[in-house]
Amino acid sequence: MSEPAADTDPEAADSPVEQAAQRTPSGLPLRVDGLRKEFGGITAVDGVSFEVESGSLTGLIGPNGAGKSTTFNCITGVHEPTAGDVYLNGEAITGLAPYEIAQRGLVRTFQIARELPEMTVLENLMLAPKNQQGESALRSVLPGLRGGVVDQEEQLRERAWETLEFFEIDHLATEYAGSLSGGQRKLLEMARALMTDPEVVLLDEPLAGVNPTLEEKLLDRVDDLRAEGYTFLLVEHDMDVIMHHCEHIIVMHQGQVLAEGGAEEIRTNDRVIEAYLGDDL
Amino acid sequence: MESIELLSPAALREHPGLAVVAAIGLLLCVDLLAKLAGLQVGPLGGSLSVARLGSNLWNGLVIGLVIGLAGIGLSMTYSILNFANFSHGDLVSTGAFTGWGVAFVVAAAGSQPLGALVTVRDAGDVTPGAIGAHVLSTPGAIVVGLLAAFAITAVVSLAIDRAFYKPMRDRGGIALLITSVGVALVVRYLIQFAYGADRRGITASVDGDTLATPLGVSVTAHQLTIAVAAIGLMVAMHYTLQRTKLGTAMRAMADNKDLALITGIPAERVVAATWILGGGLAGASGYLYVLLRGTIQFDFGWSLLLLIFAAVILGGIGSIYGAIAGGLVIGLVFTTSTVWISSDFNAAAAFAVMILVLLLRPEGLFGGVSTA
Amino acid sequence: MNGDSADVGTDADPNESAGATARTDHTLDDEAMLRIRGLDAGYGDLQILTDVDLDVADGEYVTIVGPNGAGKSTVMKTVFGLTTYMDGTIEFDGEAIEATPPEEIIHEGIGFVPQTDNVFPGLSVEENLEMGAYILDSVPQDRLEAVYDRFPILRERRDQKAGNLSGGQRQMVAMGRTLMLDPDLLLLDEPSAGLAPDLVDDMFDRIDRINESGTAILMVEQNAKEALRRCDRGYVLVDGENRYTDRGETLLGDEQVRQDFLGG
Amino acid sequence: MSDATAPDDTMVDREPDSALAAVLAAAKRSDLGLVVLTLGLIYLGATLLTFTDGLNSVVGLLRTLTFLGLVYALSTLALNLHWGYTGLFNIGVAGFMAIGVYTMGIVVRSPDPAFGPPGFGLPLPVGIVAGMAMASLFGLIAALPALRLRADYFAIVTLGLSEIIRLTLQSSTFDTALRETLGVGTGGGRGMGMPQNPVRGLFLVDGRAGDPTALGAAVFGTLGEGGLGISNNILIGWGYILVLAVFVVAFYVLLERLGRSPFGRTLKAIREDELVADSLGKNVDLIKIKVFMIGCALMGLAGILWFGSQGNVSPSPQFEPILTFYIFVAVIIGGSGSNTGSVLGGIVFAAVLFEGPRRVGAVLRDTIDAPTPPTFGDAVAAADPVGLLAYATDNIAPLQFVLLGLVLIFIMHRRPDGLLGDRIETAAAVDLTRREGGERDE
Repeated sequence: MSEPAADTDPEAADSPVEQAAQRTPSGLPLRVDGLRKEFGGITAVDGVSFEVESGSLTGLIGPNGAGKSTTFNCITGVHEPTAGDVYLNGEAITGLAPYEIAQRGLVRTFQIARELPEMTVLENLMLAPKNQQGESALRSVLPGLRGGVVDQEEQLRERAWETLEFFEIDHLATEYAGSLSGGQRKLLEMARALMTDPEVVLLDEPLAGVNPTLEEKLLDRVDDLRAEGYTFLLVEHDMDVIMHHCEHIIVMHQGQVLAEGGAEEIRTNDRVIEAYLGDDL
Repeated sequence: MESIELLSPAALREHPGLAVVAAIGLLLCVDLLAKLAGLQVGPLGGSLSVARLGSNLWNGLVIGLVIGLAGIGLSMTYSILNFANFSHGDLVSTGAFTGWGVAFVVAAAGSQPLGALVTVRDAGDVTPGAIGAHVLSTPGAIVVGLLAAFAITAVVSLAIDRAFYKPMRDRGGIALLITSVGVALVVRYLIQFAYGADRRGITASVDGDTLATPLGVSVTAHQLTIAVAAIGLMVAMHYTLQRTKLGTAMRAMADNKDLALITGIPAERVVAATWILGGGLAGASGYLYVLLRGTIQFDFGWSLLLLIFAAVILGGIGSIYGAIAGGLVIGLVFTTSTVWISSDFNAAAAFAVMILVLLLRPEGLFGGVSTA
Repeated sequence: MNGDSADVGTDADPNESAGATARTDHTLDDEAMLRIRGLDAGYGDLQILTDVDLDVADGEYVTIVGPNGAGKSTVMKTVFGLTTYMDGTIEFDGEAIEATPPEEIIHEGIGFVPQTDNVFPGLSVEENLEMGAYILDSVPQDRLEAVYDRFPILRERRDQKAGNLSGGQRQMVAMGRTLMLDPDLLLLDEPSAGLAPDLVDDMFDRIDRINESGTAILMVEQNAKEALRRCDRGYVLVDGENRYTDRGETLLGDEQVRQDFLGG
Repeated sequence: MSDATAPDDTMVDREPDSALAAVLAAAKRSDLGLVVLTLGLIYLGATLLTFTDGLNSVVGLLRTLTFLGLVYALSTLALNLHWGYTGLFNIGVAGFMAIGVYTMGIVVRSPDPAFGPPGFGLPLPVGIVAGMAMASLFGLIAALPALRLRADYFAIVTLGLSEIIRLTLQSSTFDTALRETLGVGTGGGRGMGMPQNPVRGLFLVDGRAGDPTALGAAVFGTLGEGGLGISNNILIGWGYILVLAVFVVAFYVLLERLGRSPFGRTLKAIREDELVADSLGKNVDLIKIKVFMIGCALMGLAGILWFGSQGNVSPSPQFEPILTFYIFVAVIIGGSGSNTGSVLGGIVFAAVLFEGPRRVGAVLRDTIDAPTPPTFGDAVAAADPVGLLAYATDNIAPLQFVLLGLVLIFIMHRRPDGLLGDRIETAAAVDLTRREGGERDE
């Protein structure tokens, strides 16, 4: 977010794309290989493999119970997969703790926004960045070392303000996060996720409960950020959004990948239609 | 069934901590057998008479029954109202004082000043022996006292619920827990205000108190009374929960509150029943505890609370059968731990067992299905 | 109504499918037993339903279909007072019930089978059924027998804990429990969810028979094809709004429905 | 100004109605002002209660109230780090305080068993550091396995641990075992004498009464028995209060700095939602262990400063769980999460709820001219309200705890944020309402 784009026109974001292309490693940002997760004999995810291209917005869809959430949780470290691997920029992150995965550059948002209600919006954002000097208890207390902490805090505050402006919620900066509306919380969550400087952002139904105006704004932001080189994996039930915004769609059904491809491919895929309308395949 | 699975090889592989505990338990059992046989193998063994072990076990059983009885109520409030009730120990005291007040009145009304009797206090030079509170000399008074302990504590519990907990039904377990600490203070110190702070003797000693001595273990009339009363109350409780409509509704609500709601089960009535039964049993157990110990003090229930918690956690919070089983285990740990360690540590040993269970198997030893 | 669904299909005016995007004559406005008008509801400050209208007539079999997250279950939970009601009216037999607390809805003659956690796992099958009749003074033995006749497997398992039953049997316990009061209207939230494929048909057959015995059904289903094939009338809910209603068979053949499910 | 009643109600910032209101308003704006104002009100009340007994009584009561207020403030601050900031429901505070003070005693006491339980005979500062380290170590032992437990289970584990600590310290078997292995003892149920308070040494040579140092002579001569007539011991007590006040300020500064830093921000995040903190790359378990150990070390120090200055410590009744609950009540009164609230909560709890009622009761009792009935039964049986009142005022201690319980219930019902209300402090090392980068040009 070095260049917070006040201008939402995607055309204007050409140069950040180039910048992003340079800093993105050649490997795929996210690759899932043969992922399998069982819960006491029930197989929720059954050998799922897919890849997420750099700078893409990839959609992960499927009817209820298809195994999307379990896949999501296996990638982010909430569940340890029974088998299979997850690679972030070519490095295996399978079975790591959520915080370790987040520190390596994969950050998530939650389906029901999990703001930190008794912290202000700015505090929420300033929590996120990695490797803050002041996260050491000693540094934040000792007189000689605290100076560095304060300097870094000033930089973080500036970045947090810029991020809030980018999401157009800077007028809420000093409000308690708990007092925000549902849609504002969604924006806050995405802003907070970006403050960690992620490579890959996993969005879990970012548009649930968001009104159309805000929905538009959120999607614009995602487009801007993709142009800057961020990679997104999106679980969403709003088909319009999936079909219009994702260049690549992965359809899951009964724990497996049913189909993969572009919007038109998916829309006309009989197997997908059947899965959604509920006939046995 | 669950406890057998608990010790299966697979379960032990998955929980190394549990395996260590099982190994230590096994070692202690081997040691106990060696001690009984009078063998000494290295650090193991020694000597222990069957009579001493028997008396440890019998005493543990009796204390365990009392703790288990108290634990039923704690477990019920935990599963139906969703909070750890820190005032439960003081309900135990409430039952003890009010019940014994009634027992004293029945035993000695007319011959002693009423005020002294109601406040469970020997007046002047009259000793508890003169009041004659003993199941062999005044059986009627002892039984009436037990019933009064149950009834009065049930009413007090219900009143406390209406005054303090009902306005907080929609709040979280921690807020209720903290409130219950406040309630505990109110109840305990009202007891002190009314009954005084001193520890005093209650029961009389009579000849022929020891009824039998199987294997050299002396069984007293009061121990037997406690065992009969506690088991009787537990059976009655079991019957209420399993065979009555309200009891079934209580179990339903402990299982799934939302479903109970849409099934039309009136939540407030079930809550009231929970307090009446849980509070009543707590009061009865306090009364029986005094019968066992022979003395009373305003804060004895509070000091029992952690043992009661230990029993409930051991059995799996929410299960009344677990609470009873947990009470027995805690009682046995309490008394038989003295085979190995100083009696200074018997309460500490019980707490340590509780902490171990929380760390290794927080759902409790006996399943942990949250069914009352 | 399963038996005559084919007739409905052939009887239907072929022109009607074209009118599926508008609200059709099949809406039974004033005579409806359950009338929902302009309903807004959600959870906390999160609004899920916007201006939902819905009717169920006496003895009718109605399903709500729609893509994930459309708010289908929310409609049912709102009828039972389990969500945050925001605006609109819910009437049952002409009586406004939107302010009625959840534990009293059952007195109106409505039963509700939630999608998950719909049995008391620690209670026996029989106790589960008896709880269904809690609001009566005593358990009506004839109703109990009727439920057992409807689901014979439950009679066999009457003393087993419901928590030890299979998914399909639990679903039967849950339905049986609501049938203990012989409700006028039964709300079913995804009764086929989590069932093995061979049990799904069996479950739908049972629901058909419950409807044939006179109980109106309002059902939310993920399995849209099967649900629409069997019901009298279907509603398509998208994004918390009901897009249209029509005969189930009609909707089933509608291209627009397909698009709604997969995005246009 | 004060009587210029503004008819215009639309004025947002109306003038205070009275001078008192103005002072209150000013005090509310400043944390230090609020503390000073509270202390002032408490002093005023205490003075009114005892001024007829003479200066010595007044100063003595103020000393007691201030001492208790400050030691409670110390303990409350430490617990606030656990409960208020991080949401760790630690109800084993008494145990950690006992570990601190007992370790200090054992390290510092003379090795000669002739003077009671022997110790290592090391200097006092070593003992204090060892006490904090040991409390912290016990915190680690408790935290390592227990941090993943639900809050209520965690609470029960810490309470159980604190009882195990108390019962162990009380055990004569443990005492004997220590003497046989390390050559030191705990004194079992009788407890142990505490090393001499160095503050006493400032006033008296070797702490011996009647042998004042130069400073002692000067103070005693002017204020003490040679001057205004205040007892020398009370004056020494005030000397120690100055030390305590320094520690309260030090705790406050330390915890404010911890709280107003990225570290404190992580603590708050853990309190609000652990999964979010985890998902943002924070090592939640490690941070919880750290903060638990820091808090326990501070509890150990608070235990040393409090009970270590009291001559003798014994496991019961000093370190029974009720002590933990007193401290909890103080945190809740002040409003968990606020350090200023903790200081105020500690002071208000100690002076108003803990010490106040019994003083008021004693004064009231003196005004009643009737014998106290020996028991509640007698008091009720006599059906004489004066007798009942006499009984009540003579038995004010239990009533004060009843009041305490009612206050706690009241706060949980009506003011769950504490009596001071919402005083959540911002966790950042810089002022978040300001922005250095200036306005952005759009």
